[in-house]
Formats: sequence, C-alpha cells, structure tokens
Amino acid sequence: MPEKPIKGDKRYFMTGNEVVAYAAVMANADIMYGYPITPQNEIMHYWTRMAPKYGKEFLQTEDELSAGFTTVGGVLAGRKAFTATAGPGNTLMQEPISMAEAMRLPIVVAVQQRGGPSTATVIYSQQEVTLTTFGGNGEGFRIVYSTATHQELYDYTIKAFNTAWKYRFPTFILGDGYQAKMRESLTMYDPESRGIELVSPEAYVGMPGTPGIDRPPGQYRNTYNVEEELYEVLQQYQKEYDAIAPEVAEFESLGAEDSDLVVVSHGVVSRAAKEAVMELREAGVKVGYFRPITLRPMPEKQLREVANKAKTLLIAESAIGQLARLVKDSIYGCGAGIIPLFKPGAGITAEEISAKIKSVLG
Amino acid sequence: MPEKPIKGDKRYFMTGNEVVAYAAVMANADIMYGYPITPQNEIMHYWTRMAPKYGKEFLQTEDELSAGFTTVGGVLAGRKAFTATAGPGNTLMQEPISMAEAMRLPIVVAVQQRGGPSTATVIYSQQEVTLTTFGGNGEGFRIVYSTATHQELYDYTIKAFNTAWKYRFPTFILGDGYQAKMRESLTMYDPESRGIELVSPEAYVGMPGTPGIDRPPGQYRNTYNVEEELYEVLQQYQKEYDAIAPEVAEFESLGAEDSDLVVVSHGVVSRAAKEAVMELREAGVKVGYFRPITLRPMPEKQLREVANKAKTLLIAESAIGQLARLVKDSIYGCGAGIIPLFKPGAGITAEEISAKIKSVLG
Amino acid sequence: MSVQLAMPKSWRVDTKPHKFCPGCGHGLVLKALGEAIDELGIQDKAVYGCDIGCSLLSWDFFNIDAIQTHHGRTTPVITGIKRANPEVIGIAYMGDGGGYAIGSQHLVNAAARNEKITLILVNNTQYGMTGGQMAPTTMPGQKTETSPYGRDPEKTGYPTQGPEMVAAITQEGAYVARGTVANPKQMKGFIKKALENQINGRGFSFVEILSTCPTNWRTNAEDTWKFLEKDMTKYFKVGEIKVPESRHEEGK
Amino acid sequence: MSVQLAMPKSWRVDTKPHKFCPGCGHGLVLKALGEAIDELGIQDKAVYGCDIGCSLLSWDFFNIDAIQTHHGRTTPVITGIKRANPEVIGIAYMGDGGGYAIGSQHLVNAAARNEKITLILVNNTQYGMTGGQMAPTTMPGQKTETSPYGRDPEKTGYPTQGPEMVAAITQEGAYVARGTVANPKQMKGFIKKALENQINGRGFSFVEILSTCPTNWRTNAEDTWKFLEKDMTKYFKVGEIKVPESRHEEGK
Amino acid sequence: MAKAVKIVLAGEGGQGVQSVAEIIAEAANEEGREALYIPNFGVEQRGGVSVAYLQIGDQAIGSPKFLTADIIIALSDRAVHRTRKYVGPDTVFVYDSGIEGVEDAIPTNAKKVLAIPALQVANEELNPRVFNIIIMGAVVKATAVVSEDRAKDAIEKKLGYKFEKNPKLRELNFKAIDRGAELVAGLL
Amino acid sequence: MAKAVKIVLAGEGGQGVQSVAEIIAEAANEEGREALYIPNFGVEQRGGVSVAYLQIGDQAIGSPKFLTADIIIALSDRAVHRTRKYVGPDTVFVYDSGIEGVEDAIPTNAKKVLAIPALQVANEELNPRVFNIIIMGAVVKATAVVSEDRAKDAIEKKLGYKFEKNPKLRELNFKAIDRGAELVAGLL
Amino acid sequence: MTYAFKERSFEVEKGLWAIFPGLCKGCGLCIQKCPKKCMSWSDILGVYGTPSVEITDECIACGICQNVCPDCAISVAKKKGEQ
Amino acid sequence: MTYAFKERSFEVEKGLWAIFPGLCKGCGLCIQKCPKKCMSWSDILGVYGTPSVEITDECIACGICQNVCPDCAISVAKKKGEQ
Ligand SMILES: Cc1ncc(C[n+]2csc(CCOP(=O)(O)OP(=O)(O)O)c2C)c(N)n1
Ligand SMILES: Cc1ncc(C[n+]2csc(CCOP(=O)(O)OP(=O)(O)O)c2C)c(N)n1
Ligand code: SF4
Ligand code: SF4
Ligand code: SF4
Ligand code: SF4
Ligand code: SF4
Ligand code: SF4
Ligand SMILES: [Mg+2]
Ligand SMILES: [Mg+2]
Repeated sequence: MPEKPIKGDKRYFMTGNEVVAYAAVMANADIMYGYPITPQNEIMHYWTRMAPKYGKEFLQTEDELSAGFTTVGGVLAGRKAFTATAGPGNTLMQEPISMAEAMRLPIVVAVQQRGGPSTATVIYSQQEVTLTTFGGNGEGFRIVYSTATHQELYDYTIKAFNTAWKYRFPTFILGDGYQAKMRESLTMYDPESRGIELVSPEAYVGMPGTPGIDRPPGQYRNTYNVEEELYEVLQQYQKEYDAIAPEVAEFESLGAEDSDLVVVSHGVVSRAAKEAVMELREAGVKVGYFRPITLRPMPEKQLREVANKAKTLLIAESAIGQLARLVKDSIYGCGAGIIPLFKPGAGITAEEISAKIKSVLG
Repeated sequence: MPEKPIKGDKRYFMTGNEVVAYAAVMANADIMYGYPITPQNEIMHYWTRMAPKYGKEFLQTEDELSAGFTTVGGVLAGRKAFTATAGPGNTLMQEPISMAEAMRLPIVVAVQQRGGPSTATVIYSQQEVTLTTFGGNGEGFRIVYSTATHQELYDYTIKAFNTAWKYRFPTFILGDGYQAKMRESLTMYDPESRGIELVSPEAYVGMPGTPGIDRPPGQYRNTYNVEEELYEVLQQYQKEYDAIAPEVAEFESLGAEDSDLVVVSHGVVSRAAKEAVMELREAGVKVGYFRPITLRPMPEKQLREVANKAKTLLIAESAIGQLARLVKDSIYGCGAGIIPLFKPGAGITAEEISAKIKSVLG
Repeated sequence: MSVQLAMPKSWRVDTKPHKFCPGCGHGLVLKALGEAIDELGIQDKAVYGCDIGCSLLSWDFFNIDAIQTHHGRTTPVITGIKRANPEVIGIAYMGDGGGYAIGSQHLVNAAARNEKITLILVNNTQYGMTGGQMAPTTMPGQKTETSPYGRDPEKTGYPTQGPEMVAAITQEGAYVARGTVANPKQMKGFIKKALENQINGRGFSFVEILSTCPTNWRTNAEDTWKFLEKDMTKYFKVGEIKVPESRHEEGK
Repeated sequence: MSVQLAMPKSWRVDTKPHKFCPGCGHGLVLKALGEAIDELGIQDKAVYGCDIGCSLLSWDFFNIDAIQTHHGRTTPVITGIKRANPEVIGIAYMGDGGGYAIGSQHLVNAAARNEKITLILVNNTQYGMTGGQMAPTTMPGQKTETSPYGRDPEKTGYPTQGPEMVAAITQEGAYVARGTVANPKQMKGFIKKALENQINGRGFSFVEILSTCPTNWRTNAEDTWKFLEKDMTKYFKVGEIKVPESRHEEGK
Repeated sequence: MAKAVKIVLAGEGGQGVQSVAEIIAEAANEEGREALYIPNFGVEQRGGVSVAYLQIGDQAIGSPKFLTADIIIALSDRAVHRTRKYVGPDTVFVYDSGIEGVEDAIPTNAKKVLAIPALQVANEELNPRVFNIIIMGAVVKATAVVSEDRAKDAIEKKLGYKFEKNPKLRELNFKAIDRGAELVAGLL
Repeated sequence: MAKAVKIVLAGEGGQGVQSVAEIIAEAANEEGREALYIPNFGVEQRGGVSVAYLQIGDQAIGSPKFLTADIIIALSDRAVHRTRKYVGPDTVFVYDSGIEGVEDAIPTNAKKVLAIPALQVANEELNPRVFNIIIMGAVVKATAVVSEDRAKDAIEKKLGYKFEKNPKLRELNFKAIDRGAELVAGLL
Repeated sequence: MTYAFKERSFEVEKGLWAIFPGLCKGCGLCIQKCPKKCMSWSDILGVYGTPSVEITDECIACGICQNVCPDCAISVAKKKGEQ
Repeated sequence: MTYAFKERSFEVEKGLWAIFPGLCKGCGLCIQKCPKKCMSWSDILGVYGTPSVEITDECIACGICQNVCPDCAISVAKKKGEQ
C-alpha cells in the first residue's frame, strides 16, 4: 500500500484546486480522467504530480465527452474514478453524466463554475447550477454539494466518493473559479483517522469467474424498447431518490428561525451573506441566513420551515435565478416573499448584501 | 425563384416530421444542418427530398455538435438555418446553442423529445423541457414553443424563424416523438398569403465591401476578459428579454377564470388535458385548462391570474416536474396548491387526467 | 453421429435468436468474435462494449460482461475500463456511424494514444438503427434516406477510409485490418489477431468489417451479397493494413 | 527613403500590438496568413474563424469579418458559413488541441467530405491558453502540466501526425502540408496554396504549422528556436504532403 | 362530445398492420373526419411486434395513445400478449383463429372476443398477400369508422397504379375487403 | 467583529505583484491569522494587468473579492486605471511616483493618496530585482497585517535556498523590506 | 428452457445437415452461397413466421451455409473421413 | 490614433532599419536569428516595459529579423540596387 500524503490533522494554506486533488487522494480515488479547462486545471496538475507516488492513475482524454465516458468506464471497472470540469466542458459532460444517471453509476465530478453562457469568462460564476443539478435529457437523479470554503472542498470531496458509492447516484462537488484559484487555510486529515469509513467500490464488469459458468454475466443497458419499461425504472429511481433525500440533504443556517428577512445563498456567495448577516445581527438587526449545502436534493423540509416563518427571503446568487428556481420549487406555497439579488457571472460582496438588506428593511 | 410546395390553403394528412419540413420550406428556410436521431429523422428525410426542387441546401454533419455549430455558421452567413434533434442529441446541441445564446444568433432548432435520461427510449417524453429552456452553462435566453397539434407544428415552425430573426434569440419548436411520428390532419398555407410577413435574415459576415476600407469588419466574440464585461452584457440581455417576453409569450386557456381546479400541461399532454376538461365541463364539473405555449418565456402574467383564483393546479406532464418547476417559478406567491401528475417518458391519456381530477375533487 | 447447435460457446443461448434483422451482417461478425473468444479462451477476461446503433441489440449477446454505451462512446467507455483495470480484454463494438462520425475523435485519439483495446467496427455503408441515413461510408451514388438522389461525392465526399486513417496515426504495436462477412474465416482471423495484439499488450487493434444491412439496403439475399462483394469492395480494400511488426512509415 | 510598418495590409493596426505573448509563433503564422490574403487580394471575401485556445486572441486581428467560436468548433462554424454562402473564402484557425483533440471529429469529417475550406492549425506541442497541458502533439519526454514527469509514449502514445492522417482520408482535390514558423517564406507559400485551392473550388486544404510557445515551454529565445527547429522536426516532417494533382493512393 | 373510436392493430413485422391502419386513417380523413394514427416504434423493434394505434372521430383527437381500445385486432401470439392491456369492459377483442397456444392469454374482461379465420381465408380462398386487406375489411366493418366504399377508394388510391397493370389485383383486394367484413359481420 | 484588511496589488506581468501577495498571505497564515489571496486571471491576460486581491483578518474571510479596498498599490499606469474602482473614502491609494501620465486617473475620493519612489529606490539604491520586495515592505508597514519580522521569515522560507548560496541576497531583500516600510512610514 | 431449439436434420452422403427453425429468420443468405444450389425454402416456418430452409441430397456437407448464417440456424457435421 | 507607432530608425550601408518600440515585446527571437549577430537589447523599453532591440552598423539589411518578428516591430528597407 503506498503511503498517503496526509497523516495527522494539519493546517495548510493552498488553492482550492490543490485541495480537491489532495482530498481525492485521501478518499482513495484510484483514477482521474480529465480534459483541461480553466479554472479547474490545477486539480489535474496536482493529481498528476502526486499520482506515481500514491499509486494513482491519470488519463488525459481528447475532450470532455471522453473524460466523462472514461470515468464511467473506470467506475464500471470497479474503481473510484472521477473527473473535473467547468463551463462549456460541463455542458459537454452532461452526455456521459446522463448515462451515469440512467444507470446509477457512482461517478464523481468536481465542477469549478466559470462565466457563461458559452466561453464567456474563465473566472467565476454560479451559472452552472441548473446544468449540474438537472442537466441532460433526464430528471436530475444526482447529488450536488455546493461548497463555500476550502475546508468544505476538502470535506465534501471526500464525502462525495462515499455518497456516490453508497447511493449510486452521480455526485458533484460544485465549486467555482474563486474557490479554485484562491488560497486560504484549511485543516486536512486522514478521514479514516476521524472515523470516516471510506466506502469500497465494487466492479460491474471484469469480476472473477467466467460469466455463464461461474456466475451470470454483468450486463448493463440504458436503452428500453417501450415506454412502460422506462417509466417503471424512473418511478423506482424516484422512489429511491426521495427516500434518501432527507438523509443526504445538508444545509447551514444562522438565525433563520426568528428573522423576518432571511438571506438564502449557496457556495461562495454564502460567505458574503454570512458576513453581512453576522454584522447586521451584531448591530441588532434581526436577519437570518440560510444556505443549502446540497442543491440536489434540496434541504426542503428545513427551507420550508424557514420560508413559513420569514416574511422575506433575499436570494443572492451569481446567476439569474438558478438557485431561486430551486428554492421556489422547494418552498412553493410558503408565505415568504422573494427578493432577488442576481449578479450573473460576477462576485457578490458582503457590502452589497448588507446594502440590499438595509434597503429591503427600509 | 423556385416555386413553393404549398400555394393556397389545403388540408393534409401526414406525420409531424413531414409537417416541420414543409413549414421550414414555407418559412423560407435556406439550409438545414443535421444529424440523424429518432424520432426526428424524417424532418431531414423530407427536407432532403424537397431540397433540390426548392433551391434548399442540406448538410449531414458528423454529430450534433457539428450540426449545431454549422447552423450557427449558416446564420452568421445571413441564411435562415435550422437543425433538428432529440434526446442525447439535444444534450450535445447545448454546446452550440450556448454559443448562439451568448451571441444572440437566431438559430432555429426543432426538438422531438424522446425518453431520457441517456438513450432511454426513442419514443416519447416531455423530459427535455429543462434542457431546451435552460440547457448549457447559461441563463436560458431562448424562446421555446411547445406544440400540441400538427397545425401548431406548422404554424409555430413558421413563426419560429420570424421570432428568431426578429428578436435574435435562439428559438425552438419543442415537439415529441408522438407528434413526430403520428399522422393527423392540418391545413397548410403560404404564410405570405395570410399576411404573415417573413422576416428577412441579415449577414453577420461576408457582407459586400472590404472590411476596414468600405466598412468596419464584422467581428464577433463570446469571450470576455473580466467579470464586469460579462455582467454588463448579461444585464443588457436580461433587460431586452424581459421587455419582449410579454409580446412573445403565448398560452391557451379554457374555463380557467372560474374553476377551482385548473389542469396545467403543455405540448401533446395538453390534448389529453383538454379532452378531459371539456368532457368534465360538459358533465357540469367546474374545471379549467391552462396551457403555456411558450415555455420560455412563460406566460407569467396570465398564469399568475389563474393561480390567484384557482384553489388547485393539477400539473400533468410526461416528466418529473420539469413543467412544474417552470410554473412554480412563475407563480410563486400565488395561492393555488399544486397536485402533480408526472409520468416521465410515458404518455398521459384523457382518462388518466379525468380520473385524477375526480380523485382530487373527491 | 448427431448435430449440435453450431454456436460459439461464448454466445448466450438464452438470448437467441438475437435481435438483428434477417440477413444482418452483425450476426456474422459476432459469430466470428464469439469463435475468436472461444479459441483464445478469454471469456472470463473479456469485457464487451456495444454502441448505440444496431450494435446495441447485442448488449446481452454473449456470456461476457457487457455494457451498452452511447452513440459513438464505446471507445472511451472501454478505454476507461481498460485503464482502470488492465487485466480485462476490452472489446469495443460499433457501427460506421458510431466510429467514423460521432465517435471519430475517440477513434483517432485512442489510436494515437495506442490504447490497449480492440475495436471492431461494422461498416454497412449507412445508419442502420435510425433507418438508413447516409454515413461517412456511404458509397458514391448510393441512395439513403438523407441522400435520396444518391450520394454526390462532389458535395459530400467519398467514403471514409477508416482503417487507412487509423493506420496513418498509429505507431508500432498497432494492428489494423479490414475484413468482410463474405469471408468469415478471414474475418475471424483478423479479429483473433486484433485480440491477441491486446493480450500481448502491444497496442491499439482495429478491425473494420464490411457487413450487410438488407433492411436498409432494401435488398434480397442475392443483391445483398452482390452489394457487399461487388460494390463495396470497389472502395474498401479487404486485408491487413498494419501488423504489429511493421513500423509506421508516414511522417517519420 | 523611409521605413514603413512592415505589417500585412489586412492586419487591423488599431488592435496592435496583438495579445499574444512575446515570442509567440501565432504572430508569425498570422503574419504569413495576412500576407497571403494580401497577395491573393481576398480581404473582401475572406471570413476568418478562430478557436478557443490562444487563437481566440486574434478575433479582432484582421480587417476581415471574423468569428471567435468554441474550443474545437471552428471547423464546423466555418463549414456552416461556407455551405450557406459559397462565395466566401472560409479560413478556420486553431491550435493542436482544438484540431487534434476536442475537434478531431470535425477535422477528419470535414476532410473526408472534402469541405471547400482552409484550415490552419498551429502546433505548439501543448495547450497554450490553459497554461501548458499535454496535447496530442506533445513530444515524448516533454514535460507539461499534465505530464509533469515527461510524456511517456508507452502510456499515452506518440505525437499525433495530423497532416498525415488528413492525407490518408482526403481524396483528390485536397491540399495538405506542414510548415514551420522557422521558415516564414515556405509557410506563407503553403498557406497561399491552401487558400488558392479553396479559391479554385478544389477541396479541403489543411496546413499544420510548427510554432512556438515560449511561455509554456519556459524557454528563452535561444531555446525556443532550438525546440522548434531541432526537437519538433524529429517527429514532424515539414513539407507538402498532398497536393491537388496527386491522387489518394491508400485504400483504393 | 362524441368520443373517437379507438383501434389497436398488432401483428408481426411482415403482416402489414401499419399499412392497414394508415389506409383506414387516410380514408377517414378523405371523408372529412378526424383521424389520428400512430405506429409504435422502438429501438429493439427489429423482429418485434408491430402495433398501430388508430383513432377516428368527428372532433380533434386528444391524446395519441390511450389506455383502453374499442377494438383490438391481434394477428400473432406475441400480438395477443402485447395488446391484452388495452382491453376494457367495452372492448371488442379480435384475433386470428389460426394463432396457436394463446388460450390462456385471450383476455377475459373484454366485451366480446372474436376469433376470425382471416389467415385461413387468405391462404385458402384468396391469396396470402391480401391477408392484411381482409383484416382491413374486418376493422372497417366492426368499427364503421369509414364506409366500405371509402375503404375501397382508399385502396384504389394507394394501389391504383398496380391495379392498372393488373386489374385482377383490384378484384382480389376488393374481394378481400368484403370477405373481411363478412368475417366479423356475423359475430358482432 | 474586526473586519479583515483588504488589499489590492496591481502591476504589469513582470512586476511580481502575485508573489508579493502570496508571500504576505503565507506570512499571515503562519502567524495563525486568516488570509485569503486570490489572483485575477482571465483569457486575454497575456500582457494584461496583473491584480492580486488579499484579505487578512482574525476570523474566516467572507467574499474573496470586495468592492472597496483598505489599501491599493498600483505599479503601472494601466494598474492605476484598473484599480481606481476599488477606492472608497477609507482607502489608502499608493502608486509608484515614477508612473507618468496618470495625473488625471489618480483617484480623488481616497482617504489618502501616496506616491512612493519604489522603482527609483530599487534602481538607484538597491537592485531592480527587489522592486517587488520594496513594495512588500510598504504593504506590510502600511497595513500591519503581519510584522516586518514575519515578512522577513516568509521571504527566508521562500528564497532561503538562494540566500544560502549568496548571503548578500538575504541582506538585499531584507534591506528592501525595510526601505519599503520607510517609504510609507513617513506618509501615513 | 427457451433455448432448447428443435432441429430438423437431414442425413446426406457426406454428413449430417440440420436446420433449427426456431433460429432461422428466412434471410436466404445461405441459399445464395450454397455451391451445390441444393437449398430451398421449406414449408416449416422460422422464428419470424417466414419459411425456413431445407436441402436436397446433393448437399456435400461443405458447411458454407452454416458459415454464412448470421443466426447459427444451420449445423453441418461432416462424416468421419470426409475432412 | 492609438496606432501611430513611433519608429527608431537606423541607416546602415545597405539600407534602412527601423524598430517600433510600441510593438516590440522583447522576445529576442530576432536577435537569435540575425546572421550578423549585430542586434542587441536597447535601453528604450518596448510595449511591455521590457527592453526593445537595436542594431549596429554591421547590419546588412537582410530582413531576417523583420521576417521572424511575430509583432511586426521591425521594418527593414534595402537600398536600391542592393536586391
Ligand atoms: C448523440 C446521439 N445522436 C444520435 C443518435 C441516434 N442514432 C442512434 S443509432 C445511430 C446511427 C447508427 O449507425 P451506425 O453507427 O452505422 O450503426 P448501425 O446501426 O448501422 O449498425 C444514430 C445516429 C443517438 N442515439 N445519440
Ligand atoms: C469545451 C471546452 N473544453 C475545454 C476548454 C478549455 N480550453 C480552452 S483553450 C484550450 C486548449 C488550447 O490549446 P490549443 O488548441 O492547442 O491552442 P493553443 O492555446 O495551444 O494555441 C482548452 C482545453 C474550453 N474552452 N472548452
Ligand atoms: S437495420 Fe440493418 S444493421 Fe440494423 S439489424 Fe437490421 S439489417 Fe442489421
Ligand atoms: S501561451 Fe503560448 S501559444 Fe499562447 S499566446 Fe502565449 S506563447 Fe502564444
Ligand atoms: S453444406 Fe454446403 S452443399 Fe450442403 S447445403 Fe450447405 S452450402 Fe450447400
Ligand atoms: S442464413 Fe440462416 S437465417 Fe438465413 S435463411 Fe439461411 S438458415 Fe435461415
Ligand atoms: S536586417 Fe539582417 S543583418 Fe540587419 S539586423 Fe536584421 S537580421 Fe541582422
Ligand atoms: S522579434 Fe520583434 S518583438 Fe521580439 S524582440 Fe525582436 S523586435 Fe522585439
Ligand atoms: Mg452503420
Ligand atoms: Mg496548442
């Protein structure tokens, strides 16, 4: 067994892409497939640097379609396989992801959102929320963790592999260009030393024994002949997804129980939201903060509780209502009104959120 | 000028794919680019059969990425260019569409939805609603007509070219496998004989004169260096989109003003909904029917009016809540409760809707 | 003396008759593949991937682990499997549309990277599964649903020379051949060599097979053979194009 | 006697200095292209498409109608333009990643269909725009961000022989050559012939240019020239590979 | 609102159920009625059962498919299995009496179950090639969605060019319509 | 809650602003403080202005970018133009006094505007190569986000291997820190 | 078991020839390739309800028909010593 | 006009040599290729603040430096009769 890069708990100061690469190694990921795209490149750079030392494999493919489909192949072979992408690459990645979604293949994908639509900017956005949660010609049977800090990038990258292999839904770490490129501190650790058991992968193909003699062949398809067959499969998926949703859903909340106005945001914007809310609360203003960590499934129950008590939700996101649509879908029928603060492709600062809150509260 | 296939008004009995091909010819479309996929193939088959006779061009590309990007090229050259796709092809098509969305290129795309996710079935579904309205890494600056009958396939295919070139947003005719493959009657006509003026295309590149000497060069990009640049562009698009939305939005409604329960559906499912509602109304049950024809933009104002009066909306769709999300996004804050009737990848009949209405009404 | 079913041992009998049309060459290719697998004794190690295209109908064809992928994407899926578990013998099976059109970036790049997998590509000069549209391999003058007046090489070029292209970008270690279902024995030989090349860890192995599609050619048995043997061979030369011992001459 | 700016007439002076790095070969290729356009007098008819990759920096480079497309997608965009308006002279400009990796299906199929467009592909042995990752053209042993210990041909193959591949699938009428920024005059000649071939309606024209990327190679001027002239030419043979008069020999 | 008549026709690939459905639909359309015909189509259809869904009425037709048919015609054992689910208490279920081994599959909840010897009539009285036209006659008679004369017109329109060369063929086809109609006439 | 100090450093490609920001951030991190450093990066960056955003505080940092900086250091004319927008009433705006032709662009709404002769000091007193270290000294002094000693430690950590070969270099760098600090000390 | 296909076997001078109608799709590829032209359509229907094939005594058990059948519906066994 | 680049010209025996510092990025490619090794870095800074180039009298106006400059920062004009 090759040694691991992280032994005890230790504080590091590095970029988010570096964090993801380390976390994947520590999650016992076996192989990364990838195609370069800014701002996720350094995940591949760090992974390829570490790979020989820790017995890991890497394949740079010819495009994101191939990166996604080779990742699917890696998972079918029973390895913890992952890839990373962004922007137009994420758009392309939806084709292989839709195959994984249809076949419940536990691929893991790190997405570092950049500006859209199209090539737009290589910098930052939260415009890949709809794409990552519901992309492709399917129903979004996926799990999406939206991280806000380097600590979370580390924690949830490790968690993503476990979630994927436990529930067999494609699982995403949704970051962004800011998180990818910025440096801040975090504590890295060996998950097993903290009692986090790493779920073991299982092979779909290439198991021991001769198919048809020692065991039935492992044979898988994603194509159905009649509507009824498909309908049945999807109903079953829906049932299973709904059943695990409450267990998978995560959120962070602060003073949301007792505030008239609650700021709802996700990912890196929630840092600004939290800063603004905390500051205002210190100044005696009763505002709350709610942040879905899983965007799929949404923490529906908790969000509804908030939306039933609060008068107003201020939804802040670096996109035009992509989070807002998920929120409205979850809380339809609740009493809270919704105020948008949408800045597609651009960062949102605490000052801006603060100012908006003040203007809403009058 | 080559003659046109349709002169006066005439009743025809044919498949939906055939209708789309005829309508494109009658809309003065110049060139189709495409890649085969069931159930849209016959659009290409009929188009290629008619092409030489009516002076049209066709190119079969190597995949849907190419079909989409050549269509973009056709539009840039100042021709009315279109393509058609479905399912996994539609997933791939999002990459070129995102370029068109970013650059406001008036491409026209006919989508004949099939089962998803992945290859699933070649038959039918309404599972490409999210994909078609909001696919790719963008904000869904698109116009989507969801048709229900062959008459509408004809009318809206013609309209789509006008809408696209008038407003310069990518425009979609959203059909499905049923509409593609079934035969029913419709009346075809020469739009100009009905006073429908066909908007003329304009070239983006290859105009007369030497750039830099007779005129400035036509130069276009979709990439920005800093966030602020992108943010500004998207704000402008949003403003323009919002401004035209009320003018573009279309709907059909029946007894929705005065009913406690209104069935909301789109596309071919609305035929079943209409049948069920009409039957029940004849039997004295007060139920209504509302159908967005444009799924993007949604007929928000009208839908809100309905949702403010009705107690319950029954949302019926051959998908898991893709229409429902659009509806909730539009009517958030309205009083109506929502009851789902979701059959992903499978048809919904009038009997089923009727039964559901009865069970809801108790 | 009695007569047994003449089926390769590696075929799944319980899924037969298979789902291909009467007279479809896919059955012949898969028979040759089955026999090659039997003879090499690799039923336990082989992993079979089929494309979307009529090849998808073979997802449960063999008593071999198998995955039905997307249109054109069998190459990366099998590549991904092989990279993750080099013990398996990866077989990617696809049509001419899957291999030369939508999946051609995967084909040429897997070839260039010398992926240690075996690709079998069935050339039936059109898109069978979707009802007979033009493919990169469609013959000049051939009528298809999207070339209803016959393929015009002036407008859409000549049939793609797949193995020749693959030969031009592979280096030593690769195996490239073109067989035909009209010569089952030779075809099996090519497929077997292509598998052996993988077993020996040499490199990328590619076999195109000229095959029949009576359904979309709209041919009876006689014309089916004729089109395959007379017309297709005018453009597609059957034989071995590159064997592992040879070196890559062009561009060096 | 006085000295004038030695810029091609078709360059847009108001967007100069251009956005490429110091010592970047893209500038040299576009100078040759500009001169070829000037000499052929096609500034009014040319439509220029650039890829994502460093080529995107040239979207406003010429006084020519231009479109900046997606990574790998310049070939279909220019194809679409040319098919819709055959009067224009379509020029698709891209990097080795755009042409041989993500856009290789477009390259080989445009070549096979004999699209009447001109493709210019800049081979700088890696992905410049994204900071120097491995490309299909990366040299054996070359260190890049994703081959930090040097490209291992055993694991990832040898550099893609693009023009050789294109030559293998094009029929008569095509023009295929490989030039180098180390020989500007020859390079301009190849580009000019490739444009003339389109003007004459013959067929697909493809020129790969060996180019420099001092930024990602991390080379000074001396080593930049050395890598280009000594190392790259070991794998990439400069010259004309197919001229319209010649016939396609392989596979016929 | 008078409901449309809902018809399911199912058989093996070569049995021509799709053309029967199409001709009837076109005949109804020619009569100015509303018709909607949709074939089944699927990926693994090569060698699968071919099913045609047909609705004919006087107002615009609703959903293209339906849960319960008014009449079902099943022409092979697999067709019987495949179409059973469309049976309701008002359904007339027709199958060819030559189909073997489907005793247990014949629906028991139909309004009426009719076994007609269409195959036998085709083979023995007329010609195997007009088997599907006999079926057409039976459908037209059983549903009255179009008149038998209209049905003949529609055939004339479709095959007229053949009939011109060989007028015996016309006779044969029209005969097939009539015999098909007779087969069910007695049983309804 | 004490707010983090927000710093913007901007210059031309070769001027080393990113490494200055990174070294300061690491120094702060070593001191146990919270630091967040993010470079600008963009497609057309080749030859563009390089901007570093740096925040240092005692609690977790909020948004990686910000509207208004506490201190801005602009090292070229384009950098002055690019960073003006981060100026607020509490901002200290520092620029190199050697920059020409930016008179009109110098912000007028800053708390303080300082022109420091860093380039000149580098070229004339020390060495052009330590220009960015002079800037670092100025930043450290002006913001007090880390002590000057910590800053020196951080430089030692980063360049120690070079200093070992050539101890004069250490001296030069430390001198640069001190001189940078002096340049602003008098002005704050 | 769905895969116990019934065979119809014919003994000819040189060997045994068998057709499995449950596998035969009536494509006719075999008939075209028989060097002795000794194959013809049979009244026994194949799996798709189309005629299957049969042979006459002229068959030399060369096995070509077996080789070209895409459905493995034909099995030919040469008698010993006939190799 | 942003594109009125200032030139620095040098007259040599065989012709006129000019550098436009506003275009020169200091890559040094030209220096390497000069057959006379007569080029060197100048104190005049180029567009990126790096040194631009200049020549000595040994220049033969061969034009190679002009040809290899990716930025068109050098112009060389041979005197008449020197072709
Ligand atoms: C992304 C995508 N595009 C298109 C299709 C539709 N499609 C299915 S099979 C096929 C063509 C198959 O042709 P080929 O690969 O030659 O195989 P064949 O059926 O001829 O054996 C196409 C275009 C698809 N499934 N997915
Ligand atoms: C779909 C997609 N995938 C990835 C990228 C990221 N990307 C931008 S440029 C580039 C590589 C460019 O390399 P090359 O084509 O060789 O051009 P160069 O910059 O070297 O001239 C990549 C991978 C993208 N923009 N879009
Ligand atoms: S359509 Fe053609 S390729 Fe497909 S199964 Fe039928 S005969 Fe074979
Ligand atoms: S990164 Fe390389 S290819 Fe790109 S502009 Fe700079 S030198 Fe040229
Ligand atoms: S074994 Fe040979 S001779 Fe006998 S039927 Fe078959 S092909 Fe004909
Ligand atoms: S080749 Fe096989 S399937 Fe075809 S007719 Fe002959 S025995 Fe039957
Ligand atoms: S013109 Fe020739 S000799 Fe003169 S500087 Fe340039 S390269 Fe050197
Ligand atoms: S080649 Fe051009 S840009 Fe480079 S140093 Fe010489 S003159 Fe300057
Ligand atoms: Mg094919
Ligand atoms: Mg490159």
